[in-house]
Amino acid sequence: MRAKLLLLVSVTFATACKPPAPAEQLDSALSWIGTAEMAGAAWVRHTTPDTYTRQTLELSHETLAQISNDLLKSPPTNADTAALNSVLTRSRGRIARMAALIAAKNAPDFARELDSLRVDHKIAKQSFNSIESKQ
Amino acid sequence: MEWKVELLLGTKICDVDGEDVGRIEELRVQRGDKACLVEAYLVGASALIERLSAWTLIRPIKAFLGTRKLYTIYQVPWEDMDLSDPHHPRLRVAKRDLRHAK
Amino acid sequence: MKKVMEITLGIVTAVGGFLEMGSVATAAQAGAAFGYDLLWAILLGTLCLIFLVEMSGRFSAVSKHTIVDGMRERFGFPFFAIVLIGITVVLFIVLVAELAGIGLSVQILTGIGFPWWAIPVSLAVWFLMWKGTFSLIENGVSVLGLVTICFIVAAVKLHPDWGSAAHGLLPTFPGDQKAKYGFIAVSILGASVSPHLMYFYCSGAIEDKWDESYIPINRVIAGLGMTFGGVLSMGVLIAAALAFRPNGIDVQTFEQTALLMTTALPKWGFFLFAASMLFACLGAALETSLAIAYFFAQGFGWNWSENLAPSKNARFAFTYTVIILLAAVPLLLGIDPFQVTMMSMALTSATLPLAIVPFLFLMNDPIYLGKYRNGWLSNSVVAIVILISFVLAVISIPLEIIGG
Amino acid sequence: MDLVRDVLDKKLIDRENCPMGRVDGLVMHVGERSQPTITHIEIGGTTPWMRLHPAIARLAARLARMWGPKRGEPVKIPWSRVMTVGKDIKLDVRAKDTGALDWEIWIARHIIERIPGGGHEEEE
Repeated sequence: MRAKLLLLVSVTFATACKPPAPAEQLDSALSWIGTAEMAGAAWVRHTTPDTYTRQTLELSHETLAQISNDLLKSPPTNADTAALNSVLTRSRGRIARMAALIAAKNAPDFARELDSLRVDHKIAKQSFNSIESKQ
Repeated sequence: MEWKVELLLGTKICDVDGEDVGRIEELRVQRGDKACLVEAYLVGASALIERLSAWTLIRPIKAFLGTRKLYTIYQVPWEDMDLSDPHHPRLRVAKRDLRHAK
Repeated sequence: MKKVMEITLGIVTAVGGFLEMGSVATAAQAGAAFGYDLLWAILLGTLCLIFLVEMSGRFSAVSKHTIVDGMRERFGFPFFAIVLIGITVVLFIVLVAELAGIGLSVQILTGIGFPWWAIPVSLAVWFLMWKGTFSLIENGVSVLGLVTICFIVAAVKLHPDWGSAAHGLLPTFPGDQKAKYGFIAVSILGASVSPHLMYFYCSGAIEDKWDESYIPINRVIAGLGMTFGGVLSMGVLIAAALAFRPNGIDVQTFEQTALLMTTALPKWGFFLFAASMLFACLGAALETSLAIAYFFAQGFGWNWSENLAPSKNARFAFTYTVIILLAAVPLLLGIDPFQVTMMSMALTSATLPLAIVPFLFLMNDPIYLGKYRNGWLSNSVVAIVILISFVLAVISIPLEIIGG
Repeated sequence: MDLVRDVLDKKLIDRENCPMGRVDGLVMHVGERSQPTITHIEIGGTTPWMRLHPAIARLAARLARMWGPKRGEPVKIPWSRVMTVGKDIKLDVRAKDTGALDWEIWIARHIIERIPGGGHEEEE
């Protein structure tokens, strides 16, 4: 718990002292959605321990929350803020549910959430790419 | 009088006319049975290279750069060095009378 | 026969001890962010390391001095003091990164956060130093480190496109993210050309009582051992390029890195990663703290040997005890281990001239080495790589800090 | 023989090959008209720090008075004790009697021996 809190603090600190460009933020968001997806896929194949997977999903969730916060504060120009917000919120919710499903050892539901997350990942990628190409 | 050898290193030397000669970099000594006698002081930039035993590294670089400048290295016999003030050692002779060490 | 054994053991040690927190973190980040593009940095760093390790072994075998002995004797106390401070600071940060690596490996296995492991981990490292002998540290831990070969297996199983990988061995100019590219390149160079390896290796040659007959053995060990080690690093980079890049994952944490082999080796990938990092970082933590203690002891002329009881070389034992305990403090404060690792590797690059330039002087010294002194090839390879890493470091570290 | 290259900063070992520090300083006697001679080798104390800066030497002296074996003065070995000058410098002394190992012994007794498994410094 403390480790994560401190990591969060350091991430906050890092983001506080140097505001990254929106394009970097978008890449970072995609990176963490990808991380959650990869960790989830590994867990579905029974290759990673429960605790590690849950913690990694929680870490993705928290970092994504931080990134979306920053993104909404200073949204990239030419961006559909509402669409951006909706895809980020949706993936975040899925990741949080996945973390909870691990605790409940509910593999079938977990797999379904993971599939939806994959779809969201693709959508997010497309919309982010179009934002970046417009800039 | 007692002086510290290690603090003497790098001290600037002036000749009898006050002209700048270089820095003391090395002491050449003769080991006797009882005592260790200081024979000469090596002064100048090349004396530092001598002390670092770095000629094998410096010479090719010098040749590569094509510098023909002869770096100074004077061998000052002990009689010619006035160490009564260790912070400002002076030569008892003029710079032009100094011998270049090989 | 004895020589064959010695060579085998030496290579095993070199391979098992090659990877550490820094090389894995930098290679994984490079692969994830730039694909194969940064393979050249590993190649260049490894090439330089081969020369440096060969040189330090030869220096010890011929002169019966360690590098630090020579540095103090030739350049005097004032210069030695400057190098001592610089190297100690950098090695200390590296040690913090290695201890964090051990802690994080245990964290992903147990789920208990790494700050909780700071004290147990540093005590364990200290205990191995306190009780262990040099050969236990050198051979025992390195044999365990052989598990890192799994990175190559993982890379091969992901079916890399060898042609484009070969392209990566030649430096390319980055399209975008130039600052990041430069910073990772510098960190890779720092992680490959780790000076602590030189200090550790040449002290080992003294502890093992090498003489001139060891020069050919030394050459084989340095050449083959470091080459295999470099291939391990490349394995990490290639695996990261294939596992992370398609998912758009930019590796920023250890938790992400842990997923490196979950696709290539589904059954064991995760646990192999944890075990690899555990042993690799343990070995590196021991080597780094020994290197710091050697630096002090040799520079000041104290008694030193990892084979003696601590009270027989009290100041030596005291130095590593203090250093290891101090290194636990930043971990307790919960530093970001990944950032510390990247920074420590970049700083290593920046301080390379401080460690290597005096060493080059020593390697050309006819008094120490006689006819065994360096040829122009060794001199130029090392000088050029050091110059490249220094220039890159001076440009890219400020850019990274400002936030390029 | 070149004093700085061949003697200064070299490692010192005693009669029994026990390391006893490095040549941190050399004392030279300079007469009015007589040839200067090297009289002593200095080990430890403020001598090495003086080579960096006098202020650092003062700080080192103050710290040494607060902590440790309370030995402020550097160890002085007369030049006549020098046996051989080679890879190391061999002295015709017993390291423990000179005071050069005061810190080593102090740390062994006060710190290392109190930690389990540290062993004992006196054992031969």
